[in-house]
Amino acid sequence: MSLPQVVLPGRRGIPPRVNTFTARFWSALEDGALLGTRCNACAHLTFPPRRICIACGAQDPEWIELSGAGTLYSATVIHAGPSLYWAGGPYTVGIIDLAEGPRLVTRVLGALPPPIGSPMQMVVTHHDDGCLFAATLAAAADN
Amino acid sequence: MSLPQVVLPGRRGIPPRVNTFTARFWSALEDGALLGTRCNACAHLTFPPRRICIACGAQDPEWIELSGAGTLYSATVIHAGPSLYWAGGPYTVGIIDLAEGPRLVTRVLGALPPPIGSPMQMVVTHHDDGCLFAATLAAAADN
Amino acid sequence: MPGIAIIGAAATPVGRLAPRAGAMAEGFDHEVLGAVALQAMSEAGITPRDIDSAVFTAPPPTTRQLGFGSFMAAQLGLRLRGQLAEVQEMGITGGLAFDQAAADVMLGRADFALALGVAIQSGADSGMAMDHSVRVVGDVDFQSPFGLTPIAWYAFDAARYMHETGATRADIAHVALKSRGFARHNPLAQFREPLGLDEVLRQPMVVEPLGRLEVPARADGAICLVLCSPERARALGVPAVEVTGRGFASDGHHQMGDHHHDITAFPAAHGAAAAALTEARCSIKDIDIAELYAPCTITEVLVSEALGMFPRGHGAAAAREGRTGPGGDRPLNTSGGCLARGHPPSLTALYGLLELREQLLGRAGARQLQGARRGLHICELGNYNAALAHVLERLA
Amino acid sequence: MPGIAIIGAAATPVGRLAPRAGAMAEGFDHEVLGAVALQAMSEAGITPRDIDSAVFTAPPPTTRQLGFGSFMAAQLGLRLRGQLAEVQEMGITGGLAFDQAAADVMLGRADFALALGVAIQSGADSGMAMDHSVRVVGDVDFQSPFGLTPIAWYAFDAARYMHETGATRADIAHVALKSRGFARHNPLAQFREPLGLDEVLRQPMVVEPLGRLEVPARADGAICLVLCSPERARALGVPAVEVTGRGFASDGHHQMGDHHHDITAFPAAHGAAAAALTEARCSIKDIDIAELYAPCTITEVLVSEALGMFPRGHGAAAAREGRTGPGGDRPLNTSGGCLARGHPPSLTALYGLLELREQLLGRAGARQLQGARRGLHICELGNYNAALAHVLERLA
Ligand SMILES: [Zn+2]
Ligand SMILES: [Zn+2]
Repeated sequence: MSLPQVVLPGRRGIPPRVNTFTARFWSALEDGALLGTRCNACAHLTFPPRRICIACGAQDPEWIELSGAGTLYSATVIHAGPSLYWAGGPYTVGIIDLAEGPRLVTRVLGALPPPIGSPMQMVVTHHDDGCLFAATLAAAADN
Repeated sequence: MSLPQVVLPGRRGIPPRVNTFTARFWSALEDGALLGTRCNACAHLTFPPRRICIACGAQDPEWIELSGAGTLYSATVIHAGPSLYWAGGPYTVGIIDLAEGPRLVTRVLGALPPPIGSPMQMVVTHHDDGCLFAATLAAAADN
Repeated sequence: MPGIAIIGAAATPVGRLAPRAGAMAEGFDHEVLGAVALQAMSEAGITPRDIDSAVFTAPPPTTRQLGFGSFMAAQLGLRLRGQLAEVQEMGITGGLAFDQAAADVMLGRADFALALGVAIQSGADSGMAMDHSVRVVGDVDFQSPFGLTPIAWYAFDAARYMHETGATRADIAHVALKSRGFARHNPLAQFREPLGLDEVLRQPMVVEPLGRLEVPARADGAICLVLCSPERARALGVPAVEVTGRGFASDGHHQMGDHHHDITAFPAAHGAAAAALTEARCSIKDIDIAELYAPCTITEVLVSEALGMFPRGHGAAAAREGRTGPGGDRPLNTSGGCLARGHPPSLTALYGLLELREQLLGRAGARQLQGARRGLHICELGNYNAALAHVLERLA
Repeated sequence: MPGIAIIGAAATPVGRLAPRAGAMAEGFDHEVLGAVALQAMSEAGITPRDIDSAVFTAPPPTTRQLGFGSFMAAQLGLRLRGQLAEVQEMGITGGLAFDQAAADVMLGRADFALALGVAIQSGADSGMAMDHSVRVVGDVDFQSPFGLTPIAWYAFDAARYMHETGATRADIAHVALKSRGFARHNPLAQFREPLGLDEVLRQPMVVEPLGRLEVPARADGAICLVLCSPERARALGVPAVEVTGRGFASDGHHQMGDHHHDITAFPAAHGAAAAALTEARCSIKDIDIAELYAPCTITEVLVSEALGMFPRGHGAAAAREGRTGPGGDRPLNTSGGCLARGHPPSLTALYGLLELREQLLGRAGARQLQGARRGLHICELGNYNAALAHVLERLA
C-alpha cells in the first residue's frame, strides 16, 4: 500500500530528529508507508508513533501501517511564517483525521487549501535532505 | 584621578551593553575614571552603578568617582573557561574590596594571582572594541 | 482560593520597549521591571524589605541577563523567606506566577509576595523569534517540520468554527473593533485608535482566515502585582481586591489530541472556570466583567462560548451585535485585550488581572464598567488545552 | 511543611544520556523522562490518570522540544486539575519543582502530584554551554565580561577559606575521596571507582585551587518523585517518607554582595536549614543523614559548617578525618553527591531527595546508613546566596 510520492526541491526547514525507535517510521516513510503504533495492552492507535501509550501508559507498542486516507478537519494558509519556511511564500497546513482514527497535522499540497471535509490522501514528500509526509486532495492524488 | 591605562590587543569576549544610564560610566572609564553611584536618600555607595538603591529602594543616585584603590579579597585562575575567553589561556579573576567600600569582581592582570589581602589598583583596559576595567597589584601599577 | 488579596499593581504601557535599531536603550530589563516593582510596592504602602516571596515569569529568549529572578531580587534588595522562582508554561505563564506567589501567602510562607515579569522582545529578528516559537507549539519531530506558528492553531479554530456555524470572517472580526473601543481609554494599551470593519478586513492575511489586525502584534511590557492575605490588606487599609475562586483544568493535549475531538470547544476553559466559580460560590451569570487570554479575535469568541456566556455558535454574533463591547451586556476584555491592550504572551495574564483590579476598585476611568463587582480571569496553555481561572471581587 | 509524603521515585543513573557524536539517540528527552515517570507512579501504585499536578524543572537549552511540560503531560496522558508548570532558578530548580508540587497537595489542589525533570546536555559543545552559563552566574554587563564560570565562584570560596583557616587543598580534596566511597554502592552514581588523594591532587587545574576531580563533571539525568498527603500514603500502604520541615532563606545577593561580607559563611544555608529544623521540631544534632547541594569539594565543607555540623574552619578537617564519609559520625551525601553520584544541576536537588528516601526507607543496600531516621536536604541558588531546605522522616 505505497503512498503517492512527491518530489519537492530544497531542504526541509526543521528536519525531524531520528532515534532508534522513530528510525523505523522514517525508513518506512522513505519506502512509501505511513506507520503508526498500536498499544498491545489497550489497542489504542496513535500517530505519531509512541513508545508510551497515552491511553493506558503501557510501553508495548506494535507498528501498524496506515492507509493514508483521511478527511480535512481544518486548514490554514500561513502568510507569515518562520524564516526557514517563509522563503517559499504562503503555505497551507491542515488537520487530517485519518480513516483509522488518528488525527495529525501536516503540510497540505496544492495552490489553494481544499474545503474542510474534503477527502485527503497522505503522500510522501522527498526533499534534498530526506523525506516528510504531507496531504493532498484525494482526487488530486488519484490523478 | 586618572587610572592607569593598559592596552590589551583583541576584542572583549562578551562586551557589556550600554544604555542611557550606564553610558556615563563607560565614557568616564574611557577617560580613566571609575565611577560608582551614591544614593541621595541613604548615602549607600554602589558598584556597579545602579538606578535603584538596593539599600533603600530610592531612585535618586548621584555619580561619584572611586579612587581605584582596593584589597584582594579572593582570586582564582580559570583554566577552563568559555570559548570567548579561553583562547588566550588561563586567566585570573578576583574579588576586590575598594577603599570606599564597594566590592566588585574583575579580571586580575599579571602572570600569577597576587596573594589574598594584597593591595590592588584598578586600571582601565583598552581593547580593540572598547574598554573594560581590571585590577593589578598596587605595586605593579606604581611602576 | 479564598485568602488572597491584591494590594498593589503597576505596569508599563504595552508596546515597544526595545530600542529601535541603532538607538541606545533607555533601560535594560531589570531597570524597567525594577521601577515598576517599586511603584507597585509603593502603592501597597510597603517596601522591598517587606517582601517574602517573588515569583517571576521566566524571561523570553531576548533577555540577556540569565538567572534573572535572582539578579532582580538582588537589584531590589529583597530578602526572602518564602521563595524565589521563575515559572513558565506558554500562555499560562503569568497566571502561574500569580498562583505560586499566592500559594506562598496561603501557606503562611509569605506575608507579602510579588508576582512579576518583564518581556522586551520586540527588537528580536522576527524570523528567528518564529523559528523558536514553532518549537514551542508543536511536536518538534512530527509537527514543527511543517512550520506551524502559534497563531496557526487559532486559525484552525477559526476555519473550523466558520465551517460549522456559518459565522463569517466579518462577524468574528468585530472582536478587533470592540477591543479598540475599550482600549481607547486605557493608558496601558498598545493600540487606542478606533478601527473600522473595512480596515480590518482589507489587511493582509497572516494565517487565513485571520488578517493582520485579527492577530496580536509583537509587544513588550513589565508588570508587578503585590499580594497578601485579606486580613493584612484590611489592616493596611489600602484598596484591594480579593481572589474568591481558582480553578485549573487540562484536557491532556499538547495543542491537539491524537484522535478526533472538537478543537473549538475548549473544554479546559470550561472546566477551569467552573472550578473557580464553584469555589467562589457563584455561576457565570454572576460575573460582571471578564478578562480572557485571547490572542486572536476567534479566541475571544470561543472562550466566551466555552464559559457559557453565549450558546455554542453564537459568540461571533454576540461580538457583532456589540454585546461584548463598550456598552454591551457582556463586556469582555475591557482592557482592550490582546489585540488592543497588547499581548506580551508571558505577561498577558498579569495585565488581565491588573485590569480586573482597576475595574473592581472603580478606578478604570472612562472605560469604567458601572457595577463591576465580580470579575473572572482566565488564561491558557496552547490552544486552550489547559486553562487557569481566577474569580476576583472587591475586598470587603 | 507537614502534610507531604513521597510515595514513589525513579531516576536514570546520572551520566551521559546524550548520544556520542555520530550515533543515533536511544530516546529523546520526553521518552527518557516518560519511562522514569511511569516507573515512579508504578512504585507508588498509581497511574497517570491519578495525577493532578505536574511540576517540571525547566529544561536546559539543549532540549529541542519546547513547551516541554505541556508536551510531556500529553505524552503521559495526564489530565490535571492542580497545575502544570516549569520552574527554574539556578541550583534550587529541582527543589522548587518539589516544593511547588508539594504546595498543590497541601492546598488540596492535587491528590497526587509529580515533581520531575530531565536534562540531557552532555552532548552540547562545552564552549557554547559555558558562554551561556556565564550569563547565568554574573551581571552580564559588569561581571560576565570577565569570563566568570559558575564554579569560579566556588573557587573564590576555596581560596578565601584556605587563606582564613589554613586548610590545605589536600584537606578539602578528601571530600572527593569520600564521595567515591559512598558512590561505590549507588547504582545511580556516575563515578563509582575509588580514588586516591594523589590522583585527585595531580589532576589538571580547572579553577584554582580546584582541579578536575574537585569540580563536577557534565552529567545528564531524568527523575520523577510522586507526592501525596500522609493520610493518602497510609491508605495506599506503600513505604513512604514524610516532609516534616521546610525552610527558605536568601541573603539578597546575586552571587556576591556589593559591599564586604564573608563569602564563605553561607548565611542563607544556615537560615533555610534553621527554618526547616524549627518546623520539624528538632535541631541539627537530630539529623542522621544529609544531602547537600555541593557542586565542588569546598561547597560540602562550607555547607556543613553553615549548618552547624562542625565549628567554623573545621569542616575540611572533618572530611580529612573521615567523619563525613562511609563509617563516619556525620555522613554527608551518601549518594556520592555532585562529585560522584553526579550533577545535572537542575535535577541535583531531586536526586538528593531520592537518596534520602532510599536511606530513610532502609533500602540503600550496601551504602545503607544504620539508624537513619531523620534526613536533611538543602539546595542553593548561586554561591549559596539563597537556599531551600527540607527535613524528611520515615512516614509512621
Ligand atoms: Zn494502551
Ligand atoms: Zn538608598
